Amino acid sequence: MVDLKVEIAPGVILRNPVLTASGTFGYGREYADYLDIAELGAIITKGLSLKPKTGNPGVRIAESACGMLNAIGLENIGIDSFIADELPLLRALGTTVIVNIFGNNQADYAAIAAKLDQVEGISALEINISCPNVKAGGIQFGTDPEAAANLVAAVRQATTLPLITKLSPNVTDIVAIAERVAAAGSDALSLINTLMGMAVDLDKKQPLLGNVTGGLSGPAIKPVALRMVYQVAQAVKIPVIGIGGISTARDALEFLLAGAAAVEIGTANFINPGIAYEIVTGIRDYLEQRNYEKVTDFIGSLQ
Amino acid sequence: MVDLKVEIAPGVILRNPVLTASGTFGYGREYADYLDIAELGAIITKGLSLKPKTGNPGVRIAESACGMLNAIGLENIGIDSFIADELPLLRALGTTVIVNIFGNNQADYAAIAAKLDQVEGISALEINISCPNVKAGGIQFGTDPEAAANLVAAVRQATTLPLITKLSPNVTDIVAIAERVAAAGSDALSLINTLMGMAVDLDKKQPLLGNVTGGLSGPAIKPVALRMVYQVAQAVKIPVIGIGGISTARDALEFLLAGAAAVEIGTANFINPGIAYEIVTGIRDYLEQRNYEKVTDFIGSLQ
Amino acid sequence: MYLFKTEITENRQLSPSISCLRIKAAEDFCRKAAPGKFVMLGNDNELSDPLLKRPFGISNWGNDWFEVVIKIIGKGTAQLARLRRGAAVSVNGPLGTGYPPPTCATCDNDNETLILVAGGIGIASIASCLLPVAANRYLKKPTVLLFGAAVENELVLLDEIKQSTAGLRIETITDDGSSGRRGFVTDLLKNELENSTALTFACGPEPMLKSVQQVLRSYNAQGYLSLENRMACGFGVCLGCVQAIVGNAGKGQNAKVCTQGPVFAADEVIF
Amino acid sequence: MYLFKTEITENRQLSPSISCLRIKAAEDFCRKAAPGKFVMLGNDNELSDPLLKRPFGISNWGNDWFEVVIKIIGKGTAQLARLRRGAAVSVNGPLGTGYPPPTCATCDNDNETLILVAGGIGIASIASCLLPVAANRYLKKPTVLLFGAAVENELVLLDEIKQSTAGLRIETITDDGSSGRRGFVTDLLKNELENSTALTFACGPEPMLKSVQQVLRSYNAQGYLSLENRMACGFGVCLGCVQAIVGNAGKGQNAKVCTQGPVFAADEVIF
Ligand SMILES: Cc1cc2nc3c(=O)[nH]c(=O)nc-3n(C[C@H](O)[C@H](O)[C@H](O)COP(=O)(O)OP(=O)(O)OC[C@H]3O[C@@H](n4cnc5c(N)ncnc54)[C@H](O)[C@@H]3O)c2cc1C
Ligand SMILES: Cc1cc2nc3c(=O)[nH]c(=O)nc-3n(C[C@H](O)[C@H](O)[C@H](O)COP(=O)(O)OP(=O)(O)OC[C@H]3O[C@@H](n4cnc5c(N)ncnc54)[C@H](O)[C@@H]3O)c2cc1C
Ligand SMILES: Cc1cc2nc3c(=O)[nH]c(=O)nc-3n(C[C@H](O)[C@H](O)[C@H](O)COP(=O)(O)O)c2cc1C
Ligand SMILES: Cc1cc2nc3c(=O)[nH]c(=O)nc-3n(C[C@H](O)[C@H](O)[C@H](O)COP(=O)(O)O)c2cc1C
Ligand code: FES
Ligand code: FES
Repeated sequence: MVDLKVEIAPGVILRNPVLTASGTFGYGREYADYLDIAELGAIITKGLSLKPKTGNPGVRIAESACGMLNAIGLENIGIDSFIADELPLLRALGTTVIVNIFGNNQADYAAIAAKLDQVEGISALEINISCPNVKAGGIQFGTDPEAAANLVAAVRQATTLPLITKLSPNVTDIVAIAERVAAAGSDALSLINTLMGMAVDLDKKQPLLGNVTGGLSGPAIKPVALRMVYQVAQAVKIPVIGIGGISTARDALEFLLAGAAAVEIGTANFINPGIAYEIVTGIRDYLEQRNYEKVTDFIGSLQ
Repeated sequence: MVDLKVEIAPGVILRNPVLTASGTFGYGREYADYLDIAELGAIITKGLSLKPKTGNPGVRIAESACGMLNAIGLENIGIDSFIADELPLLRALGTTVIVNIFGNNQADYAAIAAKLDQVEGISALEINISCPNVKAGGIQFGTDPEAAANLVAAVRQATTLPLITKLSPNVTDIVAIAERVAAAGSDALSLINTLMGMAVDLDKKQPLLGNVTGGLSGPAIKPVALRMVYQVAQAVKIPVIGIGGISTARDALEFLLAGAAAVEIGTANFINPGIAYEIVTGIRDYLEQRNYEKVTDFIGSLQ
Repeated sequence: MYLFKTEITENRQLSPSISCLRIKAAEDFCRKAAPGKFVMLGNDNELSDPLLKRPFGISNWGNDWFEVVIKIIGKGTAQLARLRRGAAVSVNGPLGTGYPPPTCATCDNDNETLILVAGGIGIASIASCLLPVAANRYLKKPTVLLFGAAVENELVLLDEIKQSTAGLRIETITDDGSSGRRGFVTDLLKNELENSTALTFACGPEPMLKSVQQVLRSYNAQGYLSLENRMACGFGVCLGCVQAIVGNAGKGQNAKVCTQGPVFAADEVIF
Repeated sequence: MYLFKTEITENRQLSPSISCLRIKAAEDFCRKAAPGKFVMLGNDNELSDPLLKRPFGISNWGNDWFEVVIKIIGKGTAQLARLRRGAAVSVNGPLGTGYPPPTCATCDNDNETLILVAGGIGIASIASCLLPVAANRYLKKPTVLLFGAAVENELVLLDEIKQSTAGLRIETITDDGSSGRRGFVTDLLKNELENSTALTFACGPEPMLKSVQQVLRSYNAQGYLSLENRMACGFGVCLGCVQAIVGNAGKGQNAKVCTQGPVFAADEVIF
């Protein structure tokens, strides 16, 4: 039996390297009725903010070739309601929980992180620094190495929880941002968030999405994600979690091979809510057939 | 009959807004036997350099979901051979010819531009500033607004030909680069070039492409391209040519709607070498059904 | 919800652009089917284009099968409608909250009329109150089907409906007058509401549902609307499908059409 | 080259993973077919996954049809091999430069033996020298087919070949000894070259072609290799398929496998 355990941040050991990506698995409750969500490496919650958020009006999703655009606008129930109404169930189920957080400014981020520091049952925070609508002095945190590093340092101050910083792919040099964020105290990195895209309704002569632009996810973005994960994994010493278009065990194995310590499954959950389990099984079978004792021997073994 | 004529740079009037993208239509000769290439808006040659180039070794293409990666490495016959051996045929056929150029440094670019200034039968130059292997002081021209602007200014000095600068999408802020390049004297912009991606051969545990990374093109990138074209078209006053995943007349119309003065068809040529003609017809039919007199009334009419 | 791979056992073409697929399913699935519920349906060829599954109402079902009625709109429906007997499909379902059962508080007045309003392919959802044996309990009320479509050949399923529900009154109307009256289905609805107190279920394109809502308001009549928002997941995790509805204390709030709907009380929906 | 949409008229499964598709084509197309030429073949459902057409040898053809023999490797071949009679496909072709005609300078010695070497699905290309009526002119020479495969059931097309070309000597070999001898097809090639001067045509996976090249060199024998580089366009514009070959003055240079090949003189290829 292959040992699938991975350590994705100091002390955060997961039973396997397959996580579900923020915004694509709700708060876990939706799946709990018919899948044993404790069998996953971890679940990452929908992005949470200090106060509840209603998100964007209008059409929120559009399909594109092998991909989809979303402009949900980070609708969420707010951190208090999460702690009161959702977390107890997740804890009861024995799931490893990583909370994805975002804010309107540095103080918001720090406040959520501080609040969660007091809460039992959370294994790590994933800091979403790539929210398209959230800016620091006109610049998105996620696209400016300086702003990103400052933000991470502030969150680092506010909590003792392990920190995973989630990077935006909409940048010239993701390695530069990764390095700065690592230096600022992030325990791990996850990438990529969505690529910024757009769809139009030709016959109506209007942008299709209420928010005009949206985030592109799904198999279409896999080559970009794999490239960035490979580049970043070579540049930093902290664990890197791969995200982007992963839909099969082979996709996941490609990211592990390229240096990802674990992977997150996003859009693929929508099409097949059981996919994360199938990917765990597929990884196990693949490594077993090749006589690996543990997945960590496979990780980063690209020649 | 709808008037499909567009002006993509001062004095460069094309019979219709459908061009073939550099690197996906050879030097035109390959099609001349069985298609009337003079019916296209223009053909853009494979990227040409001062000296012939053999390109990258190893596997050069990989397929991805709704896309492909290429790592051709800008193999080309060199500008002299193009002028002597290819251009005469194109001229004889009456095709509008735009020459795509690149160099190892600013002087190379200027030298090619100067050389082509003396040659009859060329309507414009498209400057590829996004060659992944070509750097100015360690930074790619295409990803640094300053370097891009300097390069364009140097080429502007070297030739009287209309200049189209072709932008890279692998940047944080494509609008900033577009604005600088326009200010430096580019007559038009074309975008996007390929997104940088990667593929791995899982079973061999190696990068699939000889060059490790490659450029992602095809329908997968269309939402990113459309977003960038829309943003740039709103920001600059010069014409913008849309490129990226265009495979149908509806795709092309979406780019025109979003503000593109014309479109280039790339990867789709590989699958259906007759696609550019079908797209011209499709655009004409669509506009005719909606009683447009000229395509320029449709361009940029997104609400 | 169940997730399963299964196969098409029959594909009946109802009009040039509308097909009815019969799909094999487990008894558990069929027991959970109910009028107004839906499935997310995808082909099963492991390719990623189209990427997402598509939502379709469960129009009819038996012990070990269900049927969807698909109108070809774009690439997803074109591909599904082309599938033949034996072709593999993937199903998530049954999903959503359907029409209120005839026993519910607002519906248990057996004297009032039940008005079923279908616009175009909205008949696929409305049919789920008529075709399935399991749905016949609705018909304790006097029931009328008002069915509007653009052209005659989109007035599909009428033979099946007549056969399954004897005594049902049916009124049709087309935009071009090619069958029944010429006009909109809401014209028919107004007539009905003039004559009786009634409970209305409606499914169709958004502009139609909007005007159904207005008509119901003006007659102070109760009704339910089945919405068709774009969906990525169908089971409440993506938040792609949300619809503004009247929430607590009359304030607007987001509802997930895929889990809280697709059927909502007409009064609740904020268009 | 022609570009056309057409349909499958027959799909014969030759082994669990190999199918032969017969495809309708115009006479013009068939007249331009020749041994070693190929087509780019795609399904015709207007979806973009898989994106590119796939290259396949034209194994056989008649007046108004041609056949491809497809081994399932990944998603493209899986999809094509599944297509049934009547399914629509898109074709670009005939493409490339095939085996040298029997009348060419290096091939017109009717006394030398013609050795056809097929490795695995390489038989699809080699068959184009044997199956088509139009190709029979090759067989003025004494001809032998050496066919190696991993396991017995991949030794496909042998019945058809025997029927079409009476008197052909056939030797088979499998990696696992499940049919014919156990070993590699190059072992058979060495035997043949010991006994006669010969012209060799070979098609198969790159490692096999490499060792065919070495064997030919060591016997100072002439031959041609059909390569299988990855292709995006198939007609010389993408430069994706290039292969290093010996150019002018012995210097290496790039050749486009899709137009200058897929068949190259064995001496020329720089692996
Ligand atoms: C709860 C529900 C029940 C439905 N029941 C039926 C039914 O029984 N029969 C039927 O024919 N249709 C039904 N529809 C509509 C059907 O889902 C769409 O026509 C279909 O998704 C269009 O897909 P496409 O690929 O052909 O179109 P495309 O335009 O190519 O699709 C692009 C994207 O937009 C979405 N989309 C496009 N049109 C619609 C629409 N009208 N509603 C929702 N999403 C859309 C698609 O799902 C896809 O994600 C239902 C929709 C919902 C939400
Ligand atoms: C000139 C030529 C003639 C050929 N003739 C035949 C034939 O007659 N019968 C047959 O079964 N196969 C033939 N092949 C190989 C066949 O094209 C590949 O097996 C097929 O492209 C694999 O596609 P896939 O989607 O199943 O595999 P995937 O691995 O999913 O394909 C991914 C990408 O890699 C390319 N690719 C993968 N394997 C190969 C390969 N071996 N050669 C070239 N490209 C590859 C695909 O075209 C695609 O672009 C030929 C190849 C060439 C170049
Ligand atoms: C509908 C949707 C909602 C998302 N919401 C969030 C979010 O709240 N926070 C976040 O960090 N990422 C969010 N993401 C991004 C995903 O977590 C993931 O990074 C991205 O989708 C790429 O992975 P994929 O291609 O596997 O989907 C969302 C993605 C989708 C499709
Ligand atoms: C095989 C290949 C070769 C290319 N070569 C060039 C080139 O030489 N110069 C250039 O500016 N762009 C080159 N491109 C980029 C295309 O011109 C185009 O910008 C890109 O492919 C996006 O468009 P598409 O999605 O329609 O293919 C090449 C693209 C491909 C696929
Ligand atoms: S469709 Fe995903 S939440 Fe409703
Ligand atoms: S396959 Fe495109 S040049 Fe050969």
